[in-house]
Amino acid sequence: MSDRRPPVRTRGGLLVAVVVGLVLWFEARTVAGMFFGVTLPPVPYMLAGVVVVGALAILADVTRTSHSARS
Amino acid sequence: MNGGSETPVDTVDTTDGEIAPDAERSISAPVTQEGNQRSISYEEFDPKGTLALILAYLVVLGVMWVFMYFVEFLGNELVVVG
Amino acid sequence: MHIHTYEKLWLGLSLLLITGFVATITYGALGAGVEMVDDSGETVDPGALGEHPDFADPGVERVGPNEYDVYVVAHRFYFEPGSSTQGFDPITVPANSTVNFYITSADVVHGFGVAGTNANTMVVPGEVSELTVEVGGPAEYGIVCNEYCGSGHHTMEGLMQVVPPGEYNGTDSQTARLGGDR
Amino acid sequence: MATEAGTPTFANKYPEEASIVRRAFLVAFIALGVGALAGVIQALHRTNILRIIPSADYYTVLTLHGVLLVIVFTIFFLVGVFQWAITRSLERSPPNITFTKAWLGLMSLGSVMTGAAIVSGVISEVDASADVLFTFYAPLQAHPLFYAGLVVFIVGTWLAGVDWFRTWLGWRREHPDERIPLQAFMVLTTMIMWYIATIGVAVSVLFFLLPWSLGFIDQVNPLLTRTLFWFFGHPVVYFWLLPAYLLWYTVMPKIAGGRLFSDPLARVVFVLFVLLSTPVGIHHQYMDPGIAQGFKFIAMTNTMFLLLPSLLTAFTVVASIEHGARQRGGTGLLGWLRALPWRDPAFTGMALAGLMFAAGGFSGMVNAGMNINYLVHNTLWVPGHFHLTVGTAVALTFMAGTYWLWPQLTNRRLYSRPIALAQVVLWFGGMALMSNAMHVSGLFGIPRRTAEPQYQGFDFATTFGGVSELNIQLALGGTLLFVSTLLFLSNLALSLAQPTRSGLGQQLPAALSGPEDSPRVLDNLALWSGIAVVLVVLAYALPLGSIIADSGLLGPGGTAYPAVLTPDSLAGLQAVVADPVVRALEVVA
Repeated sequence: MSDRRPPVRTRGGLLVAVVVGLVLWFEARTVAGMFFGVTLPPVPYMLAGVVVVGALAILADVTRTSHSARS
Repeated sequence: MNGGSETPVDTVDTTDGEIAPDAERSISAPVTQEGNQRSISYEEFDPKGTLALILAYLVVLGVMWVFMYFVEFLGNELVVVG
Repeated sequence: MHIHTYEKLWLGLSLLLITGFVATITYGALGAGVEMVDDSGETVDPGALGEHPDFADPGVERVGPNEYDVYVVAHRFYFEPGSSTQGFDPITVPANSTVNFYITSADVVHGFGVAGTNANTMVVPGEVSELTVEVGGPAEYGIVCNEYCGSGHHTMEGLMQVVPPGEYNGTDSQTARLGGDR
Repeated sequence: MATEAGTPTFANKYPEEASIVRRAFLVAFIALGVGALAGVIQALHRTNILRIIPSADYYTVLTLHGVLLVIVFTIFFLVGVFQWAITRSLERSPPNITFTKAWLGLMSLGSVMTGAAIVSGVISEVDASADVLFTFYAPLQAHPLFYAGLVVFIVGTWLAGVDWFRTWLGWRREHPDERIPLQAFMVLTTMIMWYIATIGVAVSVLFFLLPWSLGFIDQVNPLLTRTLFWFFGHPVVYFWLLPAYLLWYTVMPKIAGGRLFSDPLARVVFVLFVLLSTPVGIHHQYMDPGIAQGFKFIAMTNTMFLLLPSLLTAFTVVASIEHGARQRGGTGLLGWLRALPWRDPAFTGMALAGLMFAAGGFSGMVNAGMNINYLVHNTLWVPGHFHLTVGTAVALTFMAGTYWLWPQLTNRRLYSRPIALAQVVLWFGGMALMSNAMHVSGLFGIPRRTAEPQYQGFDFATTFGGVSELNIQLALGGTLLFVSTLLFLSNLALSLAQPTRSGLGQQLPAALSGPEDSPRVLDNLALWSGIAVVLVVLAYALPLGSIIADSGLLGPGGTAYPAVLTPDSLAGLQAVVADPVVRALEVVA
């Protein structure tokens, strides 16, 4: 019954990349705070992270799909 | 295994070194997942990416250690002397 | 034994890292002079602290020109002295002095941590934890019991005040008054 | 070989053994669910976000969380994985399956006894409690049922080891000249470590704590029983970790599309764990009075050398994955990372677990550093550390491994692979939040194991952010982890309703550099056991001797808290403890 769905291209790999990227972004804030004593406001900082990591993810997705379309 | 010739060839799990390029897909992998494209032997494989990653890890460890020990710990209040 | 060159390199670097860690700790012990809480303290009967010369009436006393002994008994769920929110004196010492803590427990295992500082020790019944610290300028620190000691563990707190030397009016020990070196 | 119908599964080849593994996993997952519920209650309680229990009961919940997750969940999962690994790698059934069922039964009985003693702490009608946390430091005293259950449980694990050693001895008679297959080697070395490690807790419980809780002796030496606990308490963390290493070394390369880089180094790593896991326990007692600084320093150097097998593992496992990525077409110095099967929850779960272990490794190095322990001892830093190690490297690897193993144990596909992927990623994100908050809070001096770290007389000083922000991080992370656990458990439960099908079996590829590249002495288990025992004696004889000389075998005095035992509850004890034991023995016979 696992064959009940037609194979669809999923973006699970991209999800993993986005979450790992966000976690690294988040830890960078801790490094800034502990190493350099800079307190970055959490909510705007994380929103900026979502924008940056999201943009990178979209870029990566576009290059991947255009690449596979060519091949 | 001391001498491959002693290994019975008809048993399932002892087919050393003969993994086909299209090796069996993981049972938990999505059905659309691409298979292997080639087979790389021990001789032709240098894990240079691994070396790069692990050297980066080593640098991070060193920097973090120095920070934790000399700044956070030895720079902390109430110096313990005995 | 067959090992890849990169892996040999990593093995060497790992050993170097480990040696570096051990060297840092050794520097901390010998160079920076950080000594561990150890077995130098006496053993006491936790049920008979009332008969102990120092723990029967614990507190701060001056034992040298700029050196103070602090005897603390940890109980479920207060420090005597220390737990100022429960009617005991806070631990008060003058600034820029050497403070020797002698801490024991009247009942179970406790912790004694001066919050946010390096002064931190286990308090085990029957054992006396000896901990010497150099205090800096005037400040106020919280003290927490940082080892679980029972259902009221989270209420077990204390206060340590580092006051300007002029404001300190504690007791001197007999030996200090006689100019002795305890 | 794989045919059109696919490879037969473990369940096809060894139906009785597969049933044992499934049962062990079932107990593990029940413990995981209850333990995770306790965890989210704590995360919300101590941060003062939501308090649904009185603070005095926090410690009962904490005891439950600790014991269920690091004893029941991890060790039941371990016996399941090890039973699978020894059977498949030796291609051999246990000598007597009834014996196998008996040790699993004993372990279950012990867990129920200990669990009952803990839970009775919040039931006011029952005159018993075990609010002693996972470390049960005397003179805090639990109901005898707590200690007795622990004994029964550990005896069960000892018999499991006997079972696996007998299986191996049978195999060796038929294959006298062959190297021990890698998975069997890992199982056997781990069990040698476990036998040595459990001596400490067995002596502590059987000779001191259990007789004391039953009223046969009046007092115990708190420092001695504490030291004996940590004799066991550090190697037990490798008992959690080594099944995860087994999966990383033998299953993860396959899932990544590659092969294990080096079988010889895998063997070296496990031998190092046998040798060095136990003579390090005193590093949990850096802040203890009554132990000389020299002994602490020896424990510290041993601990630092124990980093070596984990650092070697990092290289070997990542190299095996890189091999897979390059076979899958990956190129470049780091570009191969993109060629990895990130949509496979089993792979991603294990990879993220490994990534977090790298971070947890760092905080572990700090914990190991003797005098820097003044900074972090008993602060929230420490739970921050072990939620990265046992709470992620181990737990997430177990969950990811389950996604790969479960179909082979049940002949049913996983209900949903995308949910599984979301689950492992959620765990990673939740743990990043929670453990980051815990580490930072610890550096600000906020203590662990505390229901209300909000004090009346002072506030914690923070150098950045603030306590309330850290609390939000911690609570949010804990909630995400709980949701992740629920996703895992419900995905598995729904998988049980999938139709059975054939051909779900999987083979494990041989290593790139096989056992023939290593000296045979690595397989000399008696030699390594002997050296390990000598090292333990060297590390522990003098500290234990000096503790006994200073404060006596039974301590300098003091009483038990709380004294739970009344004549009535002693009579009740016989009904609760003795009868199930008799019944269990009847089952065995």
